[in-house]
Amino acid sequence: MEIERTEPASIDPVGELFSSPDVDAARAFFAAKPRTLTSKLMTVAEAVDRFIHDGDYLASGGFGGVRIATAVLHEVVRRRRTHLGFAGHTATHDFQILAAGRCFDRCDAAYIVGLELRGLSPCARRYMESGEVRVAEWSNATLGWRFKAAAMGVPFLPVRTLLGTGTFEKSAAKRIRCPFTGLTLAAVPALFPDVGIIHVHRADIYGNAQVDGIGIADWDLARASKRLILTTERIVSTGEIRAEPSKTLVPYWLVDAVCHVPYGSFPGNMPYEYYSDEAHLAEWMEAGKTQAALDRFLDKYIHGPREFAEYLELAGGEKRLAELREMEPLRR
Amino acid sequence: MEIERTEPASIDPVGELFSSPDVDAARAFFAAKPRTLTSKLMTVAEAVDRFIHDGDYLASGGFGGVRIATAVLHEVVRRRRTHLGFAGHTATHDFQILAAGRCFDRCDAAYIVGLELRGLSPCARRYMESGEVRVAEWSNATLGWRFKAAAMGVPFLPVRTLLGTGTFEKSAAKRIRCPFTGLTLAAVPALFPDVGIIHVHRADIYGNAQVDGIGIADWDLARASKRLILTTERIVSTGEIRAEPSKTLVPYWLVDAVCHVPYGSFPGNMPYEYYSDEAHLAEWMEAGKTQAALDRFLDKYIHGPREFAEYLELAGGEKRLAELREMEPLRR
Amino acid sequence: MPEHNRRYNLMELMVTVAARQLENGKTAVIGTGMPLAAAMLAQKTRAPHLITLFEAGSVAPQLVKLPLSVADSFTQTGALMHQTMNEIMEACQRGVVDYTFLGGAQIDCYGNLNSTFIGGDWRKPKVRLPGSGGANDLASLCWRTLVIMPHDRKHFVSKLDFVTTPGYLTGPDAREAAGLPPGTGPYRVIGTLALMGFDPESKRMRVEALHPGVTPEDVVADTGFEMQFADPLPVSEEPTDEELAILRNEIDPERRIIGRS
Amino acid sequence: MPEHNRRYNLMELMVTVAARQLENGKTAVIGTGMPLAAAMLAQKTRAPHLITLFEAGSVAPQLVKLPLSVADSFTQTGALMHQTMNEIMEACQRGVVDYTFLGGAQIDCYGNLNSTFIGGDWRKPKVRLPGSGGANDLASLCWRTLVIMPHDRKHFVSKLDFVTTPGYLTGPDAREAAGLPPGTGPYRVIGTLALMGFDPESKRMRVEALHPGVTPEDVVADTGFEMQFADPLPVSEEPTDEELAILRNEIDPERRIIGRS
Repeated sequence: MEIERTEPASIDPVGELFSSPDVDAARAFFAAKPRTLTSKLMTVAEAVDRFIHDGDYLASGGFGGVRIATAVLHEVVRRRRTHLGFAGHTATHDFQILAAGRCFDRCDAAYIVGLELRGLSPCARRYMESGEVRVAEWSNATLGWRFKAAAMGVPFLPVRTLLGTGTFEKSAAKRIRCPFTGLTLAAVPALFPDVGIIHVHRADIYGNAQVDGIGIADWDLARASKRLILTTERIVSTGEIRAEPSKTLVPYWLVDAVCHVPYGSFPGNMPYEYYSDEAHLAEWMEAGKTQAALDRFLDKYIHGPREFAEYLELAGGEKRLAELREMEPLRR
Repeated sequence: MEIERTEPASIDPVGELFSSPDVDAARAFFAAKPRTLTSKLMTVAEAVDRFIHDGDYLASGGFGGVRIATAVLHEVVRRRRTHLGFAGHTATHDFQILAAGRCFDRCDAAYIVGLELRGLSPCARRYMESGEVRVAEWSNATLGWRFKAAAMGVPFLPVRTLLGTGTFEKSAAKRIRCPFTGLTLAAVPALFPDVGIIHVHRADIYGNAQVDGIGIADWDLARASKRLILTTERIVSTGEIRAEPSKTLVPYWLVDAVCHVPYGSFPGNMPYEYYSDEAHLAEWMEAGKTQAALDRFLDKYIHGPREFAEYLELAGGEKRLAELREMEPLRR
Repeated sequence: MPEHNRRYNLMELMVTVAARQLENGKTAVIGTGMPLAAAMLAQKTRAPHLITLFEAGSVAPQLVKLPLSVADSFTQTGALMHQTMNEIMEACQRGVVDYTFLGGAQIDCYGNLNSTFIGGDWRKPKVRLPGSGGANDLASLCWRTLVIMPHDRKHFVSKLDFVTTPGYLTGPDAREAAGLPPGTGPYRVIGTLALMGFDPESKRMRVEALHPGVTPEDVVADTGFEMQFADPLPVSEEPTDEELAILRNEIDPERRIIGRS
Repeated sequence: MPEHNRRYNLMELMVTVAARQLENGKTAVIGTGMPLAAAMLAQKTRAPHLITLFEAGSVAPQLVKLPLSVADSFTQTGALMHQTMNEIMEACQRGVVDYTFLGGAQIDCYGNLNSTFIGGDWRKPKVRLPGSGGANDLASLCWRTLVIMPHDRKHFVSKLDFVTTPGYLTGPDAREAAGLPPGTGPYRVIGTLALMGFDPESKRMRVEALHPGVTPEDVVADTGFEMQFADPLPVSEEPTDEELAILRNEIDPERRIIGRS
């Protein structure tokens, strides 16, 4: 049998860089960002209106179907935001929602299109196979480290992954040599999203926010993002935050909007609160199979409801939510 | 008046690199380190005997006079360990103890000799002014980032400090150019201490350990260290660790020794437990003024006692410790 | 596909064979699905202190049920530590993680994996897949990579449509030349026909054991590259009744994994 | 040293003048001693929402008493967040921290600081000092650096024994040329004789206000480099009775800082 060798990716990366790693520009932005103690409590509609604009580069916290800011994602689709950039970092249901709305046209892809064990999202696949979306390939770690570089305020971080692969070749990383050891490393550029959206367990009205359970990439994503929208299961007093300072994800001066959205990660899992709604996610996947079905589905669940609570009602309401609470293994 | 300009540090750094940033050698070490679930409970004497050898490079957790592993430091002096390397990161009373014992002969200096508001340590000054100790200059952030580089498994991190100063010139950092932005950055090499010592609030017998309050550099220091000795206020069950997984500093497979040392940070502060003993620290500083007084002091407090509990007794015993608990503002 | 004993199905065999590759007292970053079922089976049989890590941040949980996501609540129950994804990946980069266990859409003779796209070209693929996820990182950084995949010519190909994740790249020394940490690479491939490893010299895939009832000719027929064979060539040990009982009753009572056969 | 009003001492004046440099609604990494006393006074007077950070990891505590260490329990009371030192430094590097407030053993006309050694040479110094600590980092990365120091020829020197911490280095554009973030640098120096700033063009130190009873000649006599003077040159506002009462009764009842005069 003839052996055809897989060619090594020895050429330099050709992937596009969708955002600038200019740390001095980011510093200037952060210098000007107000740090006054004011209430940032607002509706999701107001937050999206004020802080997410066509063309912005968006990053979504949590892990695709776990602790995601669904209400913000729905609002972005409802308001038909377009030409967004998107950080496809551990992106599953969040990606599917924005793909259904055709909201982004460029994407840093680490994990996209799939919903892990649940299979591939038909509507996300269709959009990504249309050729309408410019893509650069990354990996979960390298996209996470790009947030970390930004959070650290350095223009790049050296890493030991990507090297030798097609993923490297289609990324915007660079090959560098370690000045101490001579090792070949990949340099990954800082990623400063224009907007980050994160769903948290509790926050006060100023934006001091806490999360329970694993952190995924949110610590760095929150700090890398120029503007930060939080949705929260509960609004608490600042005293409650101060009582457990090791649980704090962000202090108030990093936050632009605080939106009170109980069950805000639905149909995703919210650890310690409620499990994912697999039936509703299956409905999503099914609806995505044809554009017509998807349009009806979006009309029903996203464009129809005036706010997230109406969507929850349509998707099963209190009865279903109680079941999901019951299914949550970490519930208190 | 004639103006004499301070010369810029435009030349390349000339400071010595006291440890290798060879990440592949570190990987090989970590690969071979056992990860079996076994009790690591032992006395401080046994831990020092087994894991701290003459010539090793040592890093001490906490912040000089806050949450320090005093018992291990005393044992290192008592056993007259010599030719150690030392990470002078936020080093105050820990540095003074090892300087009194003349235990190290090379030092990465970020903060040494001083005890913050309490002034300079006479015995530490005398040792550092003797010319017997080889020094490289760093800063708290760059030495912290050197631990972080090691914890991340990369041979260096790019940073934006040190540049332009004598501290840079006397460090072992290097000047590099960002491959994305062209910015001039300092590259700081990974620092893998041979041994790290950290005092924690609670640990189980396997080494799962938790800390309350600020983290200082311990998260990275614990991971950077090839061998890790913990002293702990309390031994708890593994169940207690699993009940609060966000508080865990290290899982058991990073740890080599767990030593049960109540009041182990004395005379330093242990947040949530007891405040620093300023009178005893003043006694230390006073004793350090002459070598004769220091020798008597060391004989009394370090060489005399067979174990840490005896030292605590000599330094005021339960009565004094109760007072220090009373002074602690975070006590529960 | 060859006929199998009715006592167990192919998925059950694969999970069992996979579980036996994982050692007690070692660390492993595990993906959802069959890898996780295998890790749970290993913990409940010969490797009670196999330490599982999840790329989203959970460390050494007490697993009570198969999670659907590497981030979901079922990865976090009774964990020793709740970390971040970067911290997990950095532990791998530091050399503290012994195993990782991945899937993929295509594999080649050097254990390189594709999970990015199939058909068409990268800019306009016929089938867009998730991309690397954590696979590129984990296979670059963990000491030993295990892969689990159906064995046919769609999956075992002579040339990947895209090299998402590094195996031995183009052969001996290629990983090191690219800058990947020395001493790492693919270790085992668990398929529907056989257990495979890699020749230490050529770094090419070779069958280490045939599943019961499978012949070398079956493997050759279903492989898109020239497969090598160890000599002697044992037969994979069948799942024991105990393993099957644990798998069916404790690990996957809903038959999410083992019901796919 | 010039004679002062008996209503307050020099330490009290310096702390009060320093407190007025800090703005409400801004972030500041604060060192122990006079900087911290000043930050606490600012919080209790015109800047209640001055956000204090401590390099060891505490964020926005509710300060109840002067800490003795930037890491001790008194920096951690009622904090919004308990972080690590690297995370604090990274916030500075990212550009989120407006002020830092430092001391030092020597300062030159460009605001460069020495806290490494005095006399002898680096390998065998006459007086070994702590080194940078966090000073080099904070003065490199925070937007505005404040320095507080006794004013005499021992401290205000024409040439530092060692450049531990960057001011404007050798003058205009030197920080940027070295690679330090643009727009940063020394902002105010609070001394025992005067409040000083830096000429925006030459980046050289200049007196912005003289403390009560001090003449320009006093400053010149006690400065080792050619000091510049703003025009007009106001007199530092004296501490109010309210400020003094807060300082003495609430912030430093043990007279650790204000008792040093």
